[in-house]
Amino acid sequence: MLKEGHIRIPAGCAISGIMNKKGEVTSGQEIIKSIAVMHDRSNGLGGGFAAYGIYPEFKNHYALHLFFDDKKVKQETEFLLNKFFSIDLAETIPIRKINAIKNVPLIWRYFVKPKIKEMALHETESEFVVNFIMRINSEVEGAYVFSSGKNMGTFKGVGFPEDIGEFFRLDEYKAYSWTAHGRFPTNTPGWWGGAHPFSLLDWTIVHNGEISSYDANRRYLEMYGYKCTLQTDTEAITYIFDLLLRKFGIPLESAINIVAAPFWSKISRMNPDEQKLFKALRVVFSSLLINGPFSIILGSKNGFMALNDRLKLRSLVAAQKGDNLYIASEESAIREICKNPDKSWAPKGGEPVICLLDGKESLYEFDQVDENEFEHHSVAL
Amino acid sequence: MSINCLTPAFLIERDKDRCIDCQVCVRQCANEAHRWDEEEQRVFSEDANCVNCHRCVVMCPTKALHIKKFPLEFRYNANWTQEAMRAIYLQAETGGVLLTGMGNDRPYPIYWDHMLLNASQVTNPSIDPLREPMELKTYLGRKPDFLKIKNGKLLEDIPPQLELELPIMFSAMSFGSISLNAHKSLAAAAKKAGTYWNTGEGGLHKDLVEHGDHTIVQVASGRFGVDADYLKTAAAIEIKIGQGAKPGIGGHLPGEKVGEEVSQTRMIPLGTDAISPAPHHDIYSIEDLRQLIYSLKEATEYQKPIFVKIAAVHNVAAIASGIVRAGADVVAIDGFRGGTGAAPLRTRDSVGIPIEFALAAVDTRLREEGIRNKVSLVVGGSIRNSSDIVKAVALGADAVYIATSALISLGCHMCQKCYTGKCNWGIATQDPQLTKRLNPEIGAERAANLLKAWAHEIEELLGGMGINALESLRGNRLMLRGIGLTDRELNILGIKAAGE
Amino acid sequence: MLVTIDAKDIYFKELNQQIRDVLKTGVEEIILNNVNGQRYIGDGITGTQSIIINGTPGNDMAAYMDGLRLIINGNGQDAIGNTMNDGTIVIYGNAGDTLGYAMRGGEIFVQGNVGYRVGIHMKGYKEKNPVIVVGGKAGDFFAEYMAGGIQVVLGLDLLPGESIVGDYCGTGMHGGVIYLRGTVEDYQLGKEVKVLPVDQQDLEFIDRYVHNFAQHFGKDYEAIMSKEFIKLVPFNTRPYGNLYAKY
Amino acid sequence: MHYVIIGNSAAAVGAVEGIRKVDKENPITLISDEPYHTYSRPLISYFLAGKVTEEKMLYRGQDFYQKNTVTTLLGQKAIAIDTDSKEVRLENNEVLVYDKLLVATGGTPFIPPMAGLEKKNVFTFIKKDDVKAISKVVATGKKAVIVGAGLIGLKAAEGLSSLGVDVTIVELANRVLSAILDEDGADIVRKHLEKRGIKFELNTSVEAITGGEEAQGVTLKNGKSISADLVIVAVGVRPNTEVAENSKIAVNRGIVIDEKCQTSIQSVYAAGDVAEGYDLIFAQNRVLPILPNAYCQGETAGLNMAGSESIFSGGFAMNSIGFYGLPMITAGIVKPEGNGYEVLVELVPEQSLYKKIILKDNIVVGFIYLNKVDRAGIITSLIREKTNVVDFKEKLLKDSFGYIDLPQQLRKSKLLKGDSMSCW
Amino acid sequence: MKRVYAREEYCVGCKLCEIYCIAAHSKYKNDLVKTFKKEANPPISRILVEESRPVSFALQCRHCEDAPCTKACIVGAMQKNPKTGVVTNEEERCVGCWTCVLVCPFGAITRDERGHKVASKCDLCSDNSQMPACVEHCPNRALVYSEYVSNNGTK
Repeated sequence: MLKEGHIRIPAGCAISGIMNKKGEVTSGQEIIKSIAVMHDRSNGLGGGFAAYGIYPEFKNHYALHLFFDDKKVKQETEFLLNKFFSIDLAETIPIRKINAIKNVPLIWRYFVKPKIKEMALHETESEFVVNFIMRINSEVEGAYVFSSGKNMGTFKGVGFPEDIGEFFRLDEYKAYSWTAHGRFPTNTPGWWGGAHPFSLLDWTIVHNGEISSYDANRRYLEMYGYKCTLQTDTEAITYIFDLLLRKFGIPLESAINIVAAPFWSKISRMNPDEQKLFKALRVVFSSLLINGPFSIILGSKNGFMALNDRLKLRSLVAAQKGDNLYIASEESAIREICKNPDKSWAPKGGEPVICLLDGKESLYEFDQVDENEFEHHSVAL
Repeated sequence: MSINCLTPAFLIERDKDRCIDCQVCVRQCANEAHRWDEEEQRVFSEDANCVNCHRCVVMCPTKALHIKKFPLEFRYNANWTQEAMRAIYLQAETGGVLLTGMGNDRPYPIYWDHMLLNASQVTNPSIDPLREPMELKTYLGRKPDFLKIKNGKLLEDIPPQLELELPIMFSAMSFGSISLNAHKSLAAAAKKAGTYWNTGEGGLHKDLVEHGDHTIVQVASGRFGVDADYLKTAAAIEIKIGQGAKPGIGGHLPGEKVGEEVSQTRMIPLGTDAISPAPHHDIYSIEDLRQLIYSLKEATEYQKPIFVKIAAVHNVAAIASGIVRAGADVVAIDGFRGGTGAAPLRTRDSVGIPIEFALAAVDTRLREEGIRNKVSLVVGGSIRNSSDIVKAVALGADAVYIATSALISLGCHMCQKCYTGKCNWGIATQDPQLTKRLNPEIGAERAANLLKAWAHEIEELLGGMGINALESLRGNRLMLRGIGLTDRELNILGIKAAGE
Repeated sequence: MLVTIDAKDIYFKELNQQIRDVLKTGVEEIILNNVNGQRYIGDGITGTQSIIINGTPGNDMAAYMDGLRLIINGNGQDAIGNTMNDGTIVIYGNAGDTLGYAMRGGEIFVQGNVGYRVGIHMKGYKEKNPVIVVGGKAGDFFAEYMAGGIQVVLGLDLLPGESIVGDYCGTGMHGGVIYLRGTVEDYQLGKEVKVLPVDQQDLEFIDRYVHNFAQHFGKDYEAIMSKEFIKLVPFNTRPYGNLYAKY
Repeated sequence: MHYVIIGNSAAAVGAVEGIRKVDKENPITLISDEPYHTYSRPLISYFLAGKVTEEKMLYRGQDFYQKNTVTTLLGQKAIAIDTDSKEVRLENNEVLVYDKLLVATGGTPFIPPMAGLEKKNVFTFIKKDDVKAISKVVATGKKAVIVGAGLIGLKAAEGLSSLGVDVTIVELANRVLSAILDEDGADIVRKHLEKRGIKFELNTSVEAITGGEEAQGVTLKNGKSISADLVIVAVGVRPNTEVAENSKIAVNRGIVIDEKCQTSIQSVYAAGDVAEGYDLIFAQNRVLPILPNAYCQGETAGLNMAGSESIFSGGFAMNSIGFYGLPMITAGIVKPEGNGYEVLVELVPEQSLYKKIILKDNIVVGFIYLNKVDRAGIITSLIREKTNVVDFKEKLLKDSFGYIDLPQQLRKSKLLKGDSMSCW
Repeated sequence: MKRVYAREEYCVGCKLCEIYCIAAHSKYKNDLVKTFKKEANPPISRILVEESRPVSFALQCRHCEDAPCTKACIVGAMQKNPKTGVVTNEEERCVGCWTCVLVCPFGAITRDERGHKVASKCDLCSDNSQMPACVEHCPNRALVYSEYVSNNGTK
């Protein structure tokens, strides 16, 4: 049986997210309860969580979470890790044994810092880390980096999400932002690495739906050095946002207007300045339109953004109570943990719900982009 | 006078029970394949003159006419076929290069027919294009790598773009090779459908200046009709390097077709031969192309996209890459099945490569070089229907050029005798008795209908794939699967086999 | 007779079995407390009893339902009244997407807003004439493919600049009628739909349902009726008659 | 408003139709000395030959006057007009007061002086009653002399001849149809008729009608005598101006009318054979006793009587006639006299074919089409519109001459009625 | 009124208009084969294609506003229908005097001498159909059946 990376696997899903604007942390219990309500939206072949703010003691380290098929691969990977990073802590990720969770791989985490001498000229630190991850994930058979940000982590595996949450003892972590995913893949045995959230550096994405534009998106991304090794929509969507926000320095709202572009008919009704911008966004980044049904929560250390496709082919509900913002595929998933929100609403197709930590202006704080960089078509990751 | 070994190609059968001797056939056949016999008071056929253009068959009010292949058996010979022998008879007779019209008619594989499209089932919804928004809008032109945006404003304009309501344009056919009414039909249809037509290298007739905003004007080696007004009137300019039917060959419009209107439009004296050299004599190398591209951009103040059209030849991917780097906004590639008014038979049938491969190779190559998004890619060369177009876009094309199918929509029956100037359908002729057979109102309606119908079909196919904007199909090769192809062919096309 | 069921942490399968069992005993009214996310409540049930739901019922509530009366004290989720045949649903809150999909009969009253594709492919058949009345606003693709029945959107408590329906309203509509208490821009309408003023017969109908609505939700009938309604109907019942060329 | 029309033929009918285009209300009274519903005068020869029934001679349907609310006083003759008191006096002394009056009394036979005119079986040939009278005496084998080889005479001859009557025609001129044909044309027609047994005495005239109470023959000025059972005097017609003669209405040869067909007296109009209207070719007023002219004048008069300004720019001589299957159409000047004319001719006597077109200053002023008459109306219209034909003069005689031969612009303006069409 | 207008730019000289006119007025209405093969004396065409290559166009009665034929007709057989504007010849009454031929400025009236002599002319197929046969079968829309609108907008 082929797993993610060997074949493209579409999936239906449930998503949920909770965040506190003030950065106050809560345990994973709530998010587990929330995603559990939507049990029937997944089929036991994938569940996962992303949590921000969980490693305050290592907040300047990259927290790499890895699956290994066996010890030999682990050794091979650690050899490479050691070559490019200084490892300040390596440990197994604590788990609880649960009957429902089977075929557990070796699950390790490493708190690391890049070795500057190994970095290529012009290579930024983040690029260096990404390149390393790409290399492990595409070249080292049996090893998979599934989380790589700072002071955050993703936890995922094959099983229903509520079981995965218990398995990873998420009740023992405290985070200011949680997202969760229950997966309903249609033709996979379920591979731990293929579960969601998908994560790259600080980015995490949980995603519901299957996109029709996948290969158009992928082939565009590949021009910019991304390797879509998992062949999942979630991976491609992550890279799209990484490319637009981090590498191109496109403002978040414009990035949203690229992936969930307004229809031309709507653009034609805009004022001239807007029209010019929106036309340019669609014309230049036409290959990054995400077509087909999706609802996503894109998480970063600064907050998260929930978004629907422009036809709203997937459901998405949001609610707010005090400093907490809630997002879920179904309202009941919110009500389960917040009985009486101050307000609740269904965002429109293409209309983002953005929740940022107080004082933050964007999901991503990017380094100044070298404007000439792309003129030479030599974007290397 | 010696024996002429050429026997008639076609046999005209007249059903006597149906023929009412109305002589419509006689009046309609420019080849004089029908004749009225005053003495017998009835119509007779001259089979030898028949080119099988079907004009008489279509016009016959009682459908009394049938045309068959002339039933003359040659001794079976898999090698020396009738066709091979006829060619020799003709050349023995005349000592001439075999001339033919329209596209390659050899039974080469048609790769479009070896690709199948995807459709959504369950995991994502197909879309009903009749009710849900469906966008075929396409912009052709050079794209920057990224945009500078500040405070919700675009800081730099993007280069000029052609806006197409659907990814289909009419490709270049000159006034001279086709009639003014054919040009009028295509221009009006392009305007109606929100797309573009292409003058070819014969200039822009004064009556069509009003359609300038839907016109791509061509600058070819003969530079016919090219002046500053011509360039400024157009929506875009195309430098023609080559065409699929005759890569590496120039063109030649015989003087007898250079009447008053053609002469004015081409800006050449009445009755002179209009010769297009094989190459542009100011382009002997890629850097010269850049020079021409920029001279045109300068002349039009960088307001118009510059197309460069090449024939699909063996190293087309590398050439296309060079063209992108030379500054073209749009690269147009014409496959070896592309049509022509007149081409040497052996060139037409043996030079070039299929557009499917050329497109796949160019798209892949440009992506490998990271420059695919800089340009738009337009392909042509026997696009026969809307699924060819969908497949082309999935392989990586931004839009397609159609010409043969456009002419068929105007009535062409593919008799392949365009070069005789006796086109009974009023298309490939300048004879006023014949050109009026193409009423441009009807022509425009028919060509626009074709585009409309194809647009609907494209929308249906897109909807089936769960895609509501054409751009999400572009280069989306996952939507294609090959059938009956070798691994090598699948590899070149960059697609998987059906069932994978 | 009245039975109360606490639905807390009961899986939908069990809950719905309980409901069916209780109804068979001749109970006229069931109160479901602490409902949250349980799907399929009332699905496929024929009867005239009432179910009062406290909480947030899950998707596909009242699918194929034939006659029950459902009162929801809370918001509804997606696909309520899917292919419903008869009965009444009163929602004291908002409802999600595809409310009343292919609904053939019965009535749905929603106090607040409804999501995308509401009343999609709703149809009338013989004496059946389904009705949806929405107090607030509707999302995009409202009444898409609508083939019959009646939908009323009241647009109460709209914020300034807010539109009573979204874009593509009535796209593909080929039957039935929509009444809007307010106006729409042309671009919001599907190409198959035209706007007409309401006539006396329309007003009588609107009057009846606004009355019911006001009664259900304790709204001021006069205030609602004081604003003008428009009517949306399809241009014809065969919008795509000329689309195909028979090959 | 009361309209009164004296007369009951083409001009009168034209007037009724003209009035009713504008005024559907006010009464019309029509007076005719003939006791018949309106019938077509030119059909009398057909009637004589039995080719049409009396019913089929009607110029308009039986209900015509009823539908147009016209009061008819048939068989009553108007004898005087008082233009001051606006009165018409009838033979029975009744007086009709009119607001608008049309005199459309037509023509009356011109009878040259000859002895014996008073005898029985001497007829004229312009009215239905003439035919009825003639019919009583004709039978196969009878002999007739017709005086005059003009249109009426020849038509009468054809009619009689077809009934088996032996016909001789006496004509003062050197040819038949001298008013509408030249010698070449007349020759063809005469020969054509002679083949059918009709005999001619040209260049002579009748000196006397011989016989007792009944005519038995004629003696000619050339000394010949011809026996005959009946004599028809068909020399011509002159305007029947009798009713206007003692009024203030100006009468020349006919009643003089202007382009609105009004006479010298306001409110009094005249039309048809009685009137002297404008001739386009001769550029002067002339009596044009032809039916199309009568109708058009009548209609114009009617329109003006009812208050709608209408102008009839004039007519000219034109005739379409045929004898024994030999059709001919002529118009305008057929035998030009004087300078400045150009004549185009195609003559094939053995085929009875003759085409002659007369031009002056590159404008067609007349033509003769004998045998091949198709599309003659195009030439007629060139005359009417005074079209300069210099560009296509050489094509005029072509058998296929048509609009294709006109310059494109002229053709289009005629065929498309202007250059801006809604449909293209 | 609606008339048939010929656009010579698009007339291909096929004469199908004549052929269909004949069939439309034959006793085998619209059946071409029977009209031409069975009818001993098929009707004559009421539309005429004039041709001088490359120019050609079809011409038939213009149904003039002030139709001279109706005024010249000696028997009153030629009438313009006040409602439809169609000029028709009541063939029963027509005596074949050809006065209409004399006055028709378009030469659009032909002599039908097959039996009882009658003037034959276009009747716009008003008995048969909505669309005159010539227009319906013109393969190049060189014949159009439409209202004429003059420069000042009058019909």
